[in-house]
Amino acid sequence: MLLRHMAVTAVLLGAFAVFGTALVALTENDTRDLIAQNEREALRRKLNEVIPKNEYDNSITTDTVQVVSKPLLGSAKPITVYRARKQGEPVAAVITTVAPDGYTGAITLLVAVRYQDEAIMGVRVIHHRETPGLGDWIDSERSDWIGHFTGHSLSDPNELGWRVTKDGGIFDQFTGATITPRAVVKAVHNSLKYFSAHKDELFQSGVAAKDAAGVDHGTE
Amino acid sequence: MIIAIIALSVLAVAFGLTLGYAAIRFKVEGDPLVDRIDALLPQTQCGQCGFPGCRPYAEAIAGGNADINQCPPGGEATIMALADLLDRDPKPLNPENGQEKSKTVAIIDEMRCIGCTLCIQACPVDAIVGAAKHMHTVIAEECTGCNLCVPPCPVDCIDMAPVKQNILAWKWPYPEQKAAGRTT
Amino acid sequence: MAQNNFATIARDGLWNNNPALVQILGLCPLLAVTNTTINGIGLGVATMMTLVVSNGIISLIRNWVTPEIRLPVFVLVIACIVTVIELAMNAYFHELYNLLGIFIALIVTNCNIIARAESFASRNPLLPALFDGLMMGTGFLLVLVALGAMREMIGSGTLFANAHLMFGESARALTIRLGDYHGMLLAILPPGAFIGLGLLIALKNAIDRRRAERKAVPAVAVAAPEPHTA
Amino acid sequence: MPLTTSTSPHAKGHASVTAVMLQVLLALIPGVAAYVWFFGWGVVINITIAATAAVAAESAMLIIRKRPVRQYLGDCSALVTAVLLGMALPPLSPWWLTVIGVIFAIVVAKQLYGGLGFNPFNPAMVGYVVLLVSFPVEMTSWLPISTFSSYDMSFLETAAFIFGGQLPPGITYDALTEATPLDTLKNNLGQGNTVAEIRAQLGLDDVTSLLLSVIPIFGTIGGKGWEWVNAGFLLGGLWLIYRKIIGWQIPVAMLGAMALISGAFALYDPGHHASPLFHLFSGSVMLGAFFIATDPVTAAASPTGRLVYGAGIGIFVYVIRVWGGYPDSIAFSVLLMNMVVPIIDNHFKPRVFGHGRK
Amino acid sequence: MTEYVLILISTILVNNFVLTKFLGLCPFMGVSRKLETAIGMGLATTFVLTLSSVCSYLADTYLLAPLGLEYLRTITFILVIAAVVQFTEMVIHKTSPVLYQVLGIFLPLITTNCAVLGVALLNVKQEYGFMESAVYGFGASVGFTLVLVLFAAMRERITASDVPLSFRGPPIALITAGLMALAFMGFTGLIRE
Amino acid sequence: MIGAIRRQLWTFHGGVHPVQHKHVSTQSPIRRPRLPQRIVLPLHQHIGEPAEVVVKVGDHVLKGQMIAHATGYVSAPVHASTSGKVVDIGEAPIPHPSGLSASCIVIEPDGEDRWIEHSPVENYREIAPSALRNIIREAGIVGLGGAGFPSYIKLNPGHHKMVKTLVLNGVECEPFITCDDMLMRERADMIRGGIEIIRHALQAEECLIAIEDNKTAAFESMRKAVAGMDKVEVVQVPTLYPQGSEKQLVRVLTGKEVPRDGLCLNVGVVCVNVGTAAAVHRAIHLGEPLISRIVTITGGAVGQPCNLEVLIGTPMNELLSQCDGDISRIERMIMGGPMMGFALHRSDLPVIKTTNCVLAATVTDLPPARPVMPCIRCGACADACPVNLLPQQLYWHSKTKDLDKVQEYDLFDCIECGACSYVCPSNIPLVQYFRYAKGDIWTREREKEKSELARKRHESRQKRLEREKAEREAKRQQKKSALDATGMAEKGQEEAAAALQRAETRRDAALREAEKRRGEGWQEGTKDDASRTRESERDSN
Ligand SMILES: Cc1cc2nc3c(=O)[nH]c(=O)nc-3n(C[C@H](O)[C@H](O)[C@H](O)COP(=O)(O)O)c2cc1C
Ligand SMILES: Cc1cc2nc3c(=O)[nH]c(=O)nc-3n(C[C@H](O)[C@H](O)[C@H](O)COP(=O)(O)O)c2cc1C
Ligand SMILES: Cc1cc2nc3c(=O)[nH]c(=O)nc-3n(C[C@H](O)[C@H](O)[C@H](O)COP(=O)(O)O)c2cc1C
Ligand SMILES: Cc1cc2nc3c(=O)[nH]c(=O)nc-3n(C[C@H](O)[C@H](O)[C@H](O)CO)c2cc1C
Ligand code: SF4
Ligand code: SF4
Ligand code: SF4
Ligand code: SF4
Ligand code: FES
Repeated sequence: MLLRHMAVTAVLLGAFAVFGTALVALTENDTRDLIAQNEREALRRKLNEVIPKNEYDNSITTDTVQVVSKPLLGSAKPITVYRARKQGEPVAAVITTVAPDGYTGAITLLVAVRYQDEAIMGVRVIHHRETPGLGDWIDSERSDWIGHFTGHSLSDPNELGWRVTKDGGIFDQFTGATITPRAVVKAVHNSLKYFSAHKDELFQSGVAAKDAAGVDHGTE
Repeated sequence: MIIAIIALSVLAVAFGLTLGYAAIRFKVEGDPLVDRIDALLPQTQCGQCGFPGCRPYAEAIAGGNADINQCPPGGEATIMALADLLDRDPKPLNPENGQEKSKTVAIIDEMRCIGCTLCIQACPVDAIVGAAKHMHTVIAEECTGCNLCVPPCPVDCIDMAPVKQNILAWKWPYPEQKAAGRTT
Repeated sequence: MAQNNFATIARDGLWNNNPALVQILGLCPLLAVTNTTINGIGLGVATMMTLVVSNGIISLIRNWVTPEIRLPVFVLVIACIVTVIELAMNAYFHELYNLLGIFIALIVTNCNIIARAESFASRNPLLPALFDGLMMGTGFLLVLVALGAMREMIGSGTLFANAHLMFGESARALTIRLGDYHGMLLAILPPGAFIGLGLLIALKNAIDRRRAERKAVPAVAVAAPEPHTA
Repeated sequence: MPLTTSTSPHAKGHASVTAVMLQVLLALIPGVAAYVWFFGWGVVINITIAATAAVAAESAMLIIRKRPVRQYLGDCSALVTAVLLGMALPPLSPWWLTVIGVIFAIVVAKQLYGGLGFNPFNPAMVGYVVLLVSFPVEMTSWLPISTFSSYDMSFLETAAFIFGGQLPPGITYDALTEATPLDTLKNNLGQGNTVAEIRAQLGLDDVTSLLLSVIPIFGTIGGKGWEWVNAGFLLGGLWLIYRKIIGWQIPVAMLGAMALISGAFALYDPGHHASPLFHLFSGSVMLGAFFIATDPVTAAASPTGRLVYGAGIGIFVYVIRVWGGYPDSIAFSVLLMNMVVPIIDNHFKPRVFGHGRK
Repeated sequence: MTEYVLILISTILVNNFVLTKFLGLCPFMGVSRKLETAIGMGLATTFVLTLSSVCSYLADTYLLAPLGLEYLRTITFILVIAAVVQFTEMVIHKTSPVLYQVLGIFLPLITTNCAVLGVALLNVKQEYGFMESAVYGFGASVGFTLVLVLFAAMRERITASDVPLSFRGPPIALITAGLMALAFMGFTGLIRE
Repeated sequence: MIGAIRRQLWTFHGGVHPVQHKHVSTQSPIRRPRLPQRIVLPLHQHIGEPAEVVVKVGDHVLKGQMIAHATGYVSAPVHASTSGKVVDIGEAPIPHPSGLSASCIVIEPDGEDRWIEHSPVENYREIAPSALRNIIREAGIVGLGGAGFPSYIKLNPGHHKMVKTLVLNGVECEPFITCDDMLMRERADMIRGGIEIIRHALQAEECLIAIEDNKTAAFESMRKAVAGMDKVEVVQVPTLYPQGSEKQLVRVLTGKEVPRDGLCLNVGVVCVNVGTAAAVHRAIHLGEPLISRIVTITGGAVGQPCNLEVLIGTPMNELLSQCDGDISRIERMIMGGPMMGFALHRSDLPVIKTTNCVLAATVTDLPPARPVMPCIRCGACADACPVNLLPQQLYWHSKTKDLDKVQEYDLFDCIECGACSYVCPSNIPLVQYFRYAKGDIWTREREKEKSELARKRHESRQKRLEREKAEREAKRQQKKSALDATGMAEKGQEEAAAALQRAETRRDAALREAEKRRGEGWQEGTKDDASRTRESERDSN
């Protein structure tokens, strides 16, 4: 009795599982490529916000390298750098850097730096938890503040200029919120420093290297 | 895809086996809930709830086939107790079932009673005594005031009288709030 | 309990027994995604589709399942449907899918769906079951939209922001800005969700009471829901 | 000839709700006076706007709910709510900010629960927090104290700003406002400065440095006039305790808890933790301890329960101030402990006469 | 060790599952009329949630990931959860009839608690390891229990209040939950990730 | 106080200081009023079982004759308070908060006021305490401090319990009341006599006589009276309401707390009222049963407030008119004090054994209740409660009729002293809520028992019906087989079918009937007032 009952329930449940899974698996089969493509597209759209489409011709979403630099990139975890090339020549690197000292936590940024003159091509915030209405003006959907970085480089302005106005720099803070912009400015500045120090290594595809500062390069 | 199906069906079969086992092994007999609900009902056995007595109503509530607001003799107090037991929101007494009234007790006009025993058959708690062709009496302490004996009486000799107020049973009323200070 | 009267089913789903306003089920997605109207519509439609399909399937299989595996089977069925919908959304509305996050997967545990399966679909034939799913789903969707619109307008001063995620680029024009108003952030923050839904339900109660009073005018005023705290 | 009946006791003391509320308002006067002295007319205007809005909102709700307006308005509890909220807002808040806050406090936090006596959350603090999360910009811009400010606004100028958003010519909003001492402390600690450096940066104003020579503890502890405001509220609070309007348990437990924790941390690492005196005399601590945490409706009922409740508020204030995202947190702490009140009430009952001693 | 403490504080206070993440709301609203039942529900959920968080982590890492079947997560997780619930019920039934009396009726409800599936899915999303998943699940359920119990106690008090008729019951409960969420916003920034 | 060593006193939590109003009724000595036209003697003037009538209508009775005897352990007899004719035995209005009537014996005085033969005890020290107690019982003595508990029970410490202290309660903490005060001033020697007897009965080591410090005359008089007695001390206690409550008083005097559900006896104390002691003296030394007591007649509506020695059963309005009372000015008429007394529904009710005061209050004495506001949880009530309860929580839960919760907050420890209501700024009738809740709990317990009984009877009836049915079935089977045997099965089957048919129609009819009744019968009942008020409240919401 017990065994029979167990068998019946097991078979019933198993049957439903088989049918259900088959259905799901079929759907997955059909949508797999589309989803992968969607994901690539989405990433590319994001990247294109900081680096115009026509500037590069490589498969930027797959031409990546993972690096670690706690002091300059704000995170102890590996950080992805997307490499843009045109006809094989390095054009720019897009660094997913982290500003660890936002008001309510870390802010994740995309910083595109041109290879040639080490100037910024664009910056976007991709993740933040700053106070809505106060710190979230860094979001490009809320204001174009983040666009002001474009064109600046390590030398323009100089070291002292890479601050918010309140601290004597050239970047505005927002009314009632200084900490957030301060964190972002610092993170962008640091990304520039990182790029300038490692730009060649970054573009040596497939080469894993370790430098004195504990920077750990490696392809994915 | 085959892997997917195999993986999941294995999981499901294993699960089904356990459940089948559990279902037999841990069968719960009876429903203790019914007893607990029944204990909260006034046991008037009047049938106003739409069920033939309190216990059937309790079973209906436990089975999800009746709401908790159908017992007029129990009134607000019973509804609240049920809501509390079943963790539901209390609601007002369903007017279709009747209204909460003050307690009554049956009184047989002994002059008119013809001793037909119809009321004895109707009384759910055997609160009426008397032999055939002899006058009947209601044992007041045992009468629940359910009214079931009234309709069968062929000579209309049964009256429902309100339970008499006396000093020993008197209790302080719920404070009425002066209109202005009503805090409801 | 089987009511095969379609009008009743419709009235129940849309108003009298509305899943969100009366049964207070499926709250997680309801509150989590309604900071914009479009999110609400997206999740509402997904939920509705799941409800219809799951009600249908469960009504079909209702005579085969033994009681002890009823719940697991229902859950399994629902999970499969949701996964299919999830994959489809990921494929065709990718950005919306990303915005709604885990709440699409969580349709599986949307208490509405299992509740309808338990209390209606497993006791009724296919057609009423499908219709019930549709109506309950619509009722839920309407509340999602109402709450989403309310929160979005008060909270960020827009309506139908991100419409393009659902209806394509041409729909960008749908987005409405309420002038200079920048919004009272509370509405799009978690507390605003709870309070907003509370106000919606209160509004429904008030309407119901008003109607009941009208109906009851000639007779003695019939009991409006009187709490036990007389 | 039937006589009128009533239930015992037939005699009645003289206490009334109105009298209680009026005494609370009276006790606020020293604090408010200090506030106006240091922060200008904005405070008065805020309170006036708040009071008007509160009376209007309360009357409207009472009419909708068909309650006797005169009687309930006469209890003056709405005024207390309004005054406390009006005082908690930055002195240059635009009028609509105050109005929205008051409406939220009276309508949602109080009347939807049934009005006086039924609200589980402190209405004024609900109003304040709603504003804080909804309009962070407006809510975080404080005036420096008038003696320290670059520009002293007159009554009319203040009113013009509050009602019309017009600043006196040549003055910018940013120049008028600045972070509160708590804010400054928090931000600077975040940047790695030590307490001593920050205090040097805060500086002393004329009045306080004068007084500093007389009463040595004042002037540098809470920063720029704040300690005077706090001292005013402390005075009013002590009077309330003396009048038995409030019990001593909540203020003592709250201030005690804050002093203990901040003392421990200040001893452990004085470089990065401000002294207990700073914590007790900055922000709205005294207002909170004597007037807000003690709101009888939303506080715990029993004496021991009140000790727990007060201590809870003190702990939350310190934790959020030091590690949280908000520079001051009386409002949040009070609301958080309001949530715990029913549980506290269930667990802390006084020992009833004749019951075994625990 | 610190990271576990941080996860705990984060899940219990800062990112409370119910009040900021919107998970597990139906039981939060449905089983909070009475304090005792709320405590029972909280205990049951804590147990199941922690266990299923771990189990679904195991299923994901050792079954789905190696086979490349990530898309079956939802289905697998819900099956695992159902199994865990059933298993818990069996164990409790066998070992402690008293506890079963208290928790028994709540167990089936937990299967459809979003929080349980939510934890499993969030573990994957946040790439948590074994211990982290366990702590995350535990913290989440403690956070759930905490607010559930506080909420139930408040609701008991509110039932006695003179709430306007249209607001009686769910509306005022939701508003109360909203004000609780508001109070919990005070914890914002306590943990900086 | 001169020379007296100040005794250490303890305190209890809370308490209030209501305005006293005592001096007005202590200006003149105790008087005797005129013999009334009618004497109404309720059978139930005490705690416990009502007494049982032993006379008939038309009987002539003498003053002090027992006319109703005690039934059961906790009960007390009733005596005729004057000589005359029994004219009625039946329901009559009595002083009770309900305003209801109860069984009474009505006597028409013959004007002679002739005593039954007195049989005083010559030397009480020579008779056994139990015999002494029996005399006290037969004399109908109950506590005169307010509760009316038969005193002889209190004088029986039981086998194991030792009584260390006898406390004489002369505290009289209620405003307006001065009957004990006057008694102590004028009849201290009677109290002394009572003390001796009670001490003897209890074998108590010491005796403390507690008097509040606002009654200095009584204090001095008592000190003089007990001077020279061994281990008897008159103790002055600070004025504080409700210090007269025995548990609080025992705490103040001895520092001991009577445990919950316990009696003073548990801490070795017995507490009696000074009036009770005087009554004991009279019973033993003079052989007079309890037929009169001292009653304070006071209040703004009384021209000459005073204390009267009143025959039990005298209508109160007659007393008022003898003190220049103006009934038309009475706003509320209260038996007892303004804190614990209850309002009377009419002015012609008889004085009973527990009537210590008739307060004919005008609007200025007791202003009408102010409108009730919501509780602001200010805790003033908890601060005032002498039992250290949380009245605000008790109120909250009694208001919602959460009977389990009120008991968790120790409702039954409340002594209904009214201190909480007195201080409440919101004018909430707290005590009434507590009384209501207590009554509700008792009623529900009674109902529970009743419904349990009904269930049992229903079940046994159900079983009986089933058994009968089974028996009938068995009989039918028997018959059938008998028929079968004789080849008449067909007819039997027909018969059975017909019977079944009949049964079915009957059942259908019954069901229809039930249906019909549900449709109409139940709704015609008139709505009672409670539901009507509830509805009107609903409307205005
Ligand atoms: C509720 C609240 C939220 C805040 N959120 C932020 C924020 O998101 N970003 C930020 O930079 N500062 C935030 N702040 C900090 C203050 O506004 C702080 O005073 C400011 O950043 C530094 O002040 P300053 O601009 O006067 O130097 C917040 C403060 C409060 C009270
Ligand atoms: C049910 C009941 C039983 C009592 N039993 C005794 C007893 O056995 N012995 C005794 O000395 N007093 C007994 N008492 C008397 C009480 O101690 C007390 O004196 C009396 O109730 C009047 O006190 P009060 O006016 O403070 O309420 C009893 C009282 C009640 C109500
Ligand atoms: C609140 C309260 C106040 C009381 N005040 C007095 C009082 O002032 N004088 C008094 O004799 N008894 C007073 N009693 C009654 C005493 O508790 C106690 O029953 C009485 O002294 C016992 O004596 P008896 O049995 O001789 O009446 C009071 C009781 C209560 C509950
Ligand atoms: C000592 C005391 C403190 C009070 N504090 C507050 C307060 O902090 N916030 C508030 O809205 N009302 C306060 N009130 C007023 C009133 O109690 C409050 O509005 C109630 O919560 C309304 O039900 C206070 C009243 C008193 C007597
Ligand atoms: S209405 Fe109530 S009392 Fe009557 S039978 Fe039904 S449950 Fe019993
Ligand atoms: S006597 Fe009549 S009213 Fe009373 S229980 Fe029996 S049937 Fe019901
Ligand atoms: S004194 Fe009155 S208002 Fe104050 S807590 Fe007690 S019951 Fe409430
Ligand atoms: S009546 Fe009861 S609750 Fe009120 S003070 Fe007296 S003992 Fe305490
Ligand atoms: S929808 Fe989340 S628990 Fe119901």
